[in-house]
Amino acid sequence: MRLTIPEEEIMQPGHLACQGCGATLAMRYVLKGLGRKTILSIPACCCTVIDGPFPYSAYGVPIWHTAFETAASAAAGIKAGLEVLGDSETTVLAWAGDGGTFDIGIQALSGAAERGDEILYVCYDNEAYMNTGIQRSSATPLGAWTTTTPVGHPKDRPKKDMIAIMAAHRISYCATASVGYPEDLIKKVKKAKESKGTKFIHILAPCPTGWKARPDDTVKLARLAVETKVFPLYEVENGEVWRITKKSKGTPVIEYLKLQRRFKHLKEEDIKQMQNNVEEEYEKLLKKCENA
Amino acid sequence: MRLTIPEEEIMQPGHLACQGCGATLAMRYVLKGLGRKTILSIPACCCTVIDGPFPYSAYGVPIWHTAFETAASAAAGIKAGLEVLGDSETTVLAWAGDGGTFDIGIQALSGAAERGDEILYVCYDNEAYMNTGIQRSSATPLGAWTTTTPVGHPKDRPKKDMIAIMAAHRISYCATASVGYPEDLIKKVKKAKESKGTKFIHILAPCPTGWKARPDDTVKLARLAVETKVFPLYEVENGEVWRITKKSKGTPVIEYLKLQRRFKHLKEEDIKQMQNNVEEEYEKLLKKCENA
Amino acid sequence: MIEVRLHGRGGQGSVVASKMLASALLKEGKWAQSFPEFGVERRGQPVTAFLRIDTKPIGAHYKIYKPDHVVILDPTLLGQVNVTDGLKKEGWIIVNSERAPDEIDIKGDFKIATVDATGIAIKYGIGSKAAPIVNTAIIGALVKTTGCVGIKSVLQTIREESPSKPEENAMAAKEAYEKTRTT
Amino acid sequence: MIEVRLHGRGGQGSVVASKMLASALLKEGKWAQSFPEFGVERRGQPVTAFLRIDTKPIGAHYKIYKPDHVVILDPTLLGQVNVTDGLKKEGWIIVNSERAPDEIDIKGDFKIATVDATGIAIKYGIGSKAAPIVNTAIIGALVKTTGCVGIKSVLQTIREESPSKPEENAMAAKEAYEKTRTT
Amino acid sequence: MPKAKKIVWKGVDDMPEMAVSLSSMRVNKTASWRNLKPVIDYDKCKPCGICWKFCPEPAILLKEDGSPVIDYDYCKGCGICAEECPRNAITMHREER
Amino acid sequence: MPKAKKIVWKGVDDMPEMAVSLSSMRVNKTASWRNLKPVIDYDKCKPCGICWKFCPEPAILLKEDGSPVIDYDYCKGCGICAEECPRNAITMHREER
Amino acid sequence: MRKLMMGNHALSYGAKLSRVQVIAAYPITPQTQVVELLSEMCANGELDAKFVKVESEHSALAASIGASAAGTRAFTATSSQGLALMHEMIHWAVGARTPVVLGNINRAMAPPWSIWTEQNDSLSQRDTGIMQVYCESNQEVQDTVIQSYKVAEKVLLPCMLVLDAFYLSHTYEPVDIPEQKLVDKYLPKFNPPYKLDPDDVHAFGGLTDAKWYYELRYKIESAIERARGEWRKADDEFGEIFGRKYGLVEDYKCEDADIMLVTSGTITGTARVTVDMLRDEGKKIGILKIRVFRPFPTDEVRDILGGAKKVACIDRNISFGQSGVFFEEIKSALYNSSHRPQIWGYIAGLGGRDVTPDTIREIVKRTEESDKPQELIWIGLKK
Amino acid sequence: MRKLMMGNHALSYGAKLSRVQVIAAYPITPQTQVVELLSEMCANGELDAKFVKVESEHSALAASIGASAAGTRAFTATSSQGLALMHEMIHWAVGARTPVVLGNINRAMAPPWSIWTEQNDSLSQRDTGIMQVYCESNQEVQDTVIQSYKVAEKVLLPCMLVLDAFYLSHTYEPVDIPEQKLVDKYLPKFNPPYKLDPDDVHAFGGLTDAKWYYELRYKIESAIERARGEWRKADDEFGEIFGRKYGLVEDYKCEDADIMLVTSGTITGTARVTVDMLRDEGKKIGILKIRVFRPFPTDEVRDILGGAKKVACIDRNISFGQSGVFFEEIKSALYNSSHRPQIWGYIAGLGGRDVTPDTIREIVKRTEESDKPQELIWIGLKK
Ligand SMILES: Cc1ncc(C[n+]2csc(CCOP(=O)(O)OP(=O)(O)O)c2C)c(N)n1
Ligand SMILES: Cc1ncc(C[n+]2csc(CCOP(=O)(O)OP(=O)(O)O)c2C)c(N)n1
Ligand code: SF4
Ligand code: SF4
Ligand code: SF4
Ligand code: SF4
Ligand code: SF4
Ligand code: SF4
Ligand SMILES: [Mg+2]
Ligand SMILES: [Mg+2]
Repeated sequence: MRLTIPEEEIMQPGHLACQGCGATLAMRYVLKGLGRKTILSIPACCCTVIDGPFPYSAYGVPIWHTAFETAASAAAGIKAGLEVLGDSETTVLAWAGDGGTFDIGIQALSGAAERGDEILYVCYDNEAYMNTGIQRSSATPLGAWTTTTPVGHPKDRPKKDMIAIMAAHRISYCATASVGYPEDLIKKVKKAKESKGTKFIHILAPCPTGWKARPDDTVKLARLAVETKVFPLYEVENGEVWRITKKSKGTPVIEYLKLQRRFKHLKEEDIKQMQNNVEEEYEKLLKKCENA
Repeated sequence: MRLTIPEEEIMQPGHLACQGCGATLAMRYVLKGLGRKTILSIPACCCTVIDGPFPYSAYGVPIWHTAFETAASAAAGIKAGLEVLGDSETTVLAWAGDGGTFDIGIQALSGAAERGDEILYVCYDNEAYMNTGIQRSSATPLGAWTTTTPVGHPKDRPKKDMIAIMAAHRISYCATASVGYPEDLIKKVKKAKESKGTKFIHILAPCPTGWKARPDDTVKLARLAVETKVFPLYEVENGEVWRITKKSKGTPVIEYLKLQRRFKHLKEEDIKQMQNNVEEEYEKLLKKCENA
Repeated sequence: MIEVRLHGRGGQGSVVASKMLASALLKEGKWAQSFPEFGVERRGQPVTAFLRIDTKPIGAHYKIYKPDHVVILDPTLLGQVNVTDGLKKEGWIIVNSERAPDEIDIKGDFKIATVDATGIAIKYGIGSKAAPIVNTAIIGALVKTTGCVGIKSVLQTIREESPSKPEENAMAAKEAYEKTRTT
Repeated sequence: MIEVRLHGRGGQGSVVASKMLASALLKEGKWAQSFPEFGVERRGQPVTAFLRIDTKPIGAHYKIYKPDHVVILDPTLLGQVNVTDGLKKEGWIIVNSERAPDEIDIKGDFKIATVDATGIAIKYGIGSKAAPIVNTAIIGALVKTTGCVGIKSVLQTIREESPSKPEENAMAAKEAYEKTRTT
Repeated sequence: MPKAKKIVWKGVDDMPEMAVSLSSMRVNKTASWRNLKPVIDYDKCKPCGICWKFCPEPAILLKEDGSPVIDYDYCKGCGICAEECPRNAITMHREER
Repeated sequence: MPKAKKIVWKGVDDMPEMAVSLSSMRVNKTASWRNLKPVIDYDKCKPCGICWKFCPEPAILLKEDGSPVIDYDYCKGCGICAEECPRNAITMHREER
Repeated sequence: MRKLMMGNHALSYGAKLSRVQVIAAYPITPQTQVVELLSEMCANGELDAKFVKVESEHSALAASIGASAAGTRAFTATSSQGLALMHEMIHWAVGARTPVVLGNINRAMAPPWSIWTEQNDSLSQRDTGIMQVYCESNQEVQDTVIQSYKVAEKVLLPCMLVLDAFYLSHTYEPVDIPEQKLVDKYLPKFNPPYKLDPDDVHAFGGLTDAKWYYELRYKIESAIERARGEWRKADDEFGEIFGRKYGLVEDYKCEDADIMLVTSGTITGTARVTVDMLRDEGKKIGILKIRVFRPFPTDEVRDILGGAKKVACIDRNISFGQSGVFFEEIKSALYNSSHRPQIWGYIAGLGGRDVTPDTIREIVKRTEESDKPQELIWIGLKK
Repeated sequence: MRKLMMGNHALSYGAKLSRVQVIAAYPITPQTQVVELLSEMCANGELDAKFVKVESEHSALAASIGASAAGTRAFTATSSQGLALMHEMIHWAVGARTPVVLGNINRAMAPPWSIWTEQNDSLSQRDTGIMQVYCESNQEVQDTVIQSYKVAEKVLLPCMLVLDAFYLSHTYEPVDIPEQKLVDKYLPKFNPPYKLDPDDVHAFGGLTDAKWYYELRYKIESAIERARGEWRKADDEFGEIFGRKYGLVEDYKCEDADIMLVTSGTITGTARVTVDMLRDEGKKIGILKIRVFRPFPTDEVRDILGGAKKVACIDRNISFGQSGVFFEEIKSALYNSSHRPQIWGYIAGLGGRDVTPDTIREIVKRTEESDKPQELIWIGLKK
């Protein structure tokens, strides 16, 4: 048997993630991709808690727990320190949730990207503020229930297009990834590690608790999101060269939605609309990829 | 004689701008475009000071002076208040400099855009922190001197592409404008006023003090920036439809640079490089415009 | 003052159970205070909830260390968590279990009651078969054993406050009330 | 303690003038404190700068209300700003002007000196013709009239601290020193 | 147009509760900032409004007939009008005093 | 692999000056979270490593021969391994007590 | 109507009863149920308000202030890190004189991360000028929201209402919900002297140099001093209409007390129970509960503690390099007073360390046994 | 070498002499010359440090803290709004025990906008645990940066060094620049007990519940108390090497004084001049200058003020709804002291209102003439 992802486990069991947590899978894969010469900057998010309480830790690499809005700026500071000390080898990994990236942390990230700080920024996206109990973020998809977009008034704004925003910053490398495709994910992590300046990876990490899904469906959901074109896998170099890394099959969106009770209230026409949106967006993405 | 811009002066003289200030021209034009039913939200910037000290004011419409990072969020709050009070007519205008927009205010702006708050956001861009005495911002162009990018080490990062970032937010309307072209500027302001949700206009406003230029060259510089393709005039609808509103002549970049001592240190090859960059960027822009 | 501690797992509704009991007490003109374990709750993780009952307003705000009674929503917790910690002498320990009280492997100076809340919940279709929600059923058992509140107000509360299937939940509580076995 | 106030326009370098004077004083083993008007400075706007001179360290930190001397870098300010405000009796008022001291339209109990600092600055090519920078020249006049510091240390300071054209600036100061006219 | 009266308070009791403006900056005659003075040569001027359009104060008014008048109370002397006038009808002169 | 010793302090003087971790979360046996238990039918298993790959704890180890072993000290019983196993070699069972 | 609710719901009901018009808030543990319930209420029409779902607390308060400036009643709520992130804007709300009401759930500051109760977050705002009121029950929380708007809009200053994480925020207690029409009678519409209005042009907050800035600060100080009287009045009137009142401080059995405890927040209720027990044991103990902390109730503190022999101040907070904040403030208040009891300073309950009747007993005991005041006694420290 | 420099340059030279390794700062009036000069120094190689040109003060401090955690000496500087925006991160630096040094130029808080001096910005941070030192001359500014690193790195706490806007920041004064090798002798390399290092894996600041959070806070308090002694030691050693020392407080002619003034910042120098004049007039006046404010120098304050009959505290700040902060703190410090002089509280100089010898004279006069202390006397208010 040939393993398709690195065998060494950097992240340790005993952590505090819910049963079937996708974020944890993302962390496990990214650390496999980067290796032990990695320092984490983690703002408030589920992964803060998952790592475990003082004086214990699960991730197996040094962690700087930092304020919610400072994943990127703390990482930039750490990197500056390492540079002065002559360490050019260690990857400084800013690791934040969608809330910490799309919302409260976007300014620090944008600033780092503009300065070209040498950091890898990974956003694991579970599409809401999960650590605080499932409130909407700007990554929450249109139509989804959260506690602040209650049934009757589900989210009425589309998901922020974070990759487009980061591509507009013209950083050397950005990519999407999904915990349903660990090989693709780890390849991107390695590519990002080799790239200069600020790099950005956006990982879809299903959250059974927040999506009101079964814990055993996590990986399936992460795959379905890609297959249905809801969350295509692609990468962008220097803000210009767009490339699909995994073709989406075109599985109907309903297959993805029906496993999640956060979409339970959607009516047939809503789902139709969603299917249309997804197709349209995918077309646009393909167009961008033409120049690749 | 037919006036090409509205005659009524909303902004009053007696204000505290430097001789030949481009920001002031921008304010004069934008207010002409919007009319008196306007409320300004102004964060820290030159325009804070220009308006005059308590208990006086120059702009002729209500002004909410607000913290540096809050142009958009304060505007969103004001708008929410007006909505609850049944006023749908008044435009809430968030008015910020490049520092207040590209750097410290980008998060609040990004948040408002995502929520679709009904505000018009205008960034007058003088390409540095002028109010505090000419420090680099992420709008400062590559190669420019500022007090924090001193001669010998001028700015080594390109100007952040703010319109691309806002277009990636898919707001209904964004545009660039220049105080060298008041008619075009005012047309865009009116178009933005008619558009839904968050609108963004990025105005180049030369600053003789910070650019180390002659005060009487302000308008000329604003025109040259466009003619040389350094600052093309265009608009973007819904993040998708890109349209040039004023063709750039292709005047050599040097014509623009030589009037500004902030570029004095540039060598011939730097300028050549800059000319190339400008052409390249303009090509890319034209390509985006093909779909219009 | 009576103090109760409830043991369950994240996602099983122990807090809701304690809150419904408090609501029912309010209906009877009594005073109650209900609170969760203060912390992070994860699906699957053992968690606790608390309830104070009194005939006058409750001003004190501190944790419960010596409960009068303990309720266990998930029998698999028994060997994993020290459920009898601080339990007062002669207090009730109420377990969701198919077994008879004397088959429960806990020793100490307290009284044991059991009820097959899981079975009852499944019977009334509360939650899924893989993850039945037993919090309303277990309430019935607590009412039966301790008498701290009347079954009538409990049933009424359940009907009013259940987020779904109010009638089924009430029936589950009632059945548990009736089927509770004590030592 | 001697206190001096300088009047100029934003961008004309009044603060630099006062700072260079202070530096020169330091060279002579004296103590000095130099500070701008506390506020926003705009190109074109009338502004002021201040200088304190003493033979011992200066600990006090408050504004100057009653200067011993006043220096005016831009003659167009004369009618626009109350330049003699608080000026002490018998103090010097030093004006950048082509005119003779008695042609200067200020009345009061103080002494007037003039020097054509603009002309001198243009002669030495300091600043542009439209906006000559007169701050070094005017220093020469202050030194000449008040003698608060020696011309040698002033010239040395100018050579050391001028951001550009050090020699020309020094020569301008020297020429102004020589050409200052007094009542 | 907002009133442009000078606000004179004796002390704290005369003031509003918070920092709200009560008058226009027109009270501030920025003539004192000017060292160069624009002068219009009306012989050359064929009113086009361009000087008016580009004055950042604004310190140029348009008469009924469209011809420009400089408001020397506010003109700061930036020179833009002179620079932009297509007919070179405006020249800048050093302020005299 | 970081040490996984339980940290026991009597009081403030035993502790480090700031909140630095000194041991691994391996001390925390998450077996107590499990209500469903995965069981591998080694007859069905033709080792492919997929269950190992997708376990979020991770609580599956691979033996020398590539066959998976569940570490029941840490398995939380999420069921992903059972769901993902291409040979249906893993089944979930209610925990008994 | 009496309803069982958690403190976060009481806060939300208070806002609803006050007919807030704009809400701008951001979720944070242990405040989340506030944003959740208010979202729900706005969504289903129960509350006719606009909820701006901002991307950070800094924006939350900036937007609330903007809404207030536009002339609407604005509300926000947060905790710990979120409150700290609002710090600049708290100063803003004060200087701008916008009577926003802010609910803060007391939670310990990171790092290390903690979600448990402690007062350092709110007390770190003591120098901003925002009014501060500490509540000890969910009933008080709900009622205080309504009172806060009453006072805040009278004196044009923001008000922060504070409740302990979990001990109130997540604890279900019976709360009497008053009738809306009575609340409407008590709390008139918000009608500020100036607001953002294109028909009445003003600039707000423009550059102010040394000429008048000082006087504007004096006005803030005068307003917050006036607020002392306004709190008394608002509380009295509340008592008349709703039958409940709270005072700026509460004197519990201080009259004949040998030792007076100074408390705030939920420690008060626990202390009350303990004092009852101690009195049964023959010990004369009383409690001064500080409810309104800004403006500081100097007169009340002098009145009540002036009669004490010994005072034991319990601080669930610490100003590092100084002492507990309540301890510092009451010493300062009593300094120039005619009667000056001895005062002991106890630190207790930081980061959610439970404060039980035993904790209170220990504090009483140590105060009894000591005859020279100590300034920084850490109660329950693991040694 | 003696050089004429503005306070902002003195701050920068202090950082340079301390061989800071990472700088992360954001411009704000009246601090800009600090970022400008340090940018220049980094660009031309005079200073071997990395300057992270962040996009806000929040990020400035976050990055500085990160750099400190990585084991490097980090520096930042700001003022007013910028400091307020850092508030959450100031708490962070304290909790994380990262000895960042922060220069703050005291400037009044908006709104209304002001750029002039006032201490409300820095004093609003008094409950965060950051050490605070108030300087009165540019020489002291430069020297204090070096001392700050010495102490901060000893006790693992951040330190804020404070100077008045314009009165120091923009005022050129002679400053003696010490030789680098002497500074290197005084200030060893930064060597924290734990740092971010992939070869020595630790998580920093993870979730800490009620079990140990309290003890960690106790450690912070212990550290800042230890800092009192460390400041004394660092100052003595500095005096030995460089011939200048400042004390935690300075006693100016207090020995026989009838009235002691309490001052901080540049008001001290002006007061000193005034006291000399008053002494010439036969009045026995002294000054207690507070230099180190956090940790609060309780012993020194008791020692010196304990001998006073009357004390007049001058506050260029106000804690609204309470009083001047220094006033409050010295009352608190003296409360449990054996000798308790009468103390008057004066508010002066807010928002850059000039404090002149006449102001000081008026304060002395009013204190002389009054026999009952007043708590909130606004000096120079336009009535
Ligand atoms: C300044 C601040 N505001 C709010 C919070 C509360 N908070 C902690 S985690 C979190 C949600 C994080 O969401 P996300 O980044 O999506 O990560 P997730 O929890 O979903 O994994 C929030 C709102 C905080 N810690 N700090
Ligand atoms: C939180 C905060 N940080 C810094 C400042 C200082 N500051 C005021 S205006 C300004 C620069 C503004 O730059 P920009 O937005 O480009 O406007 P400009 O002055 O160039 O017109 C800065 C840094 C502030 N007021 N608040
Ligand atoms: S809430 Fe979701 S993201 Fe957070 S630990 Fe649980 S499953 Fe993972
Ligand atoms: S510095 Fe520049 S932008 Fe600011 S007022 Fe002067 S000219 Fe205008
Ligand atoms: S010189 Fe400048 S300010 Fe004066 S009128 Fe002409 S454009 Fe206007
Ligand atoms: S620009 Fe010249 S021609 Fe046109 S109106 Fe002005 S002065 Fe006349
Ligand atoms: S059930 Fe879940 S936790 Fe257990 S081994 Fe399988 S995948 Fe891992
Ligand atoms: S996934 Fe199934 S077949 Fe593959 S190794 Fe695991 S148990 Fe065996
Ligand atoms: Mg999330
Ligand atoms: Mg700018």
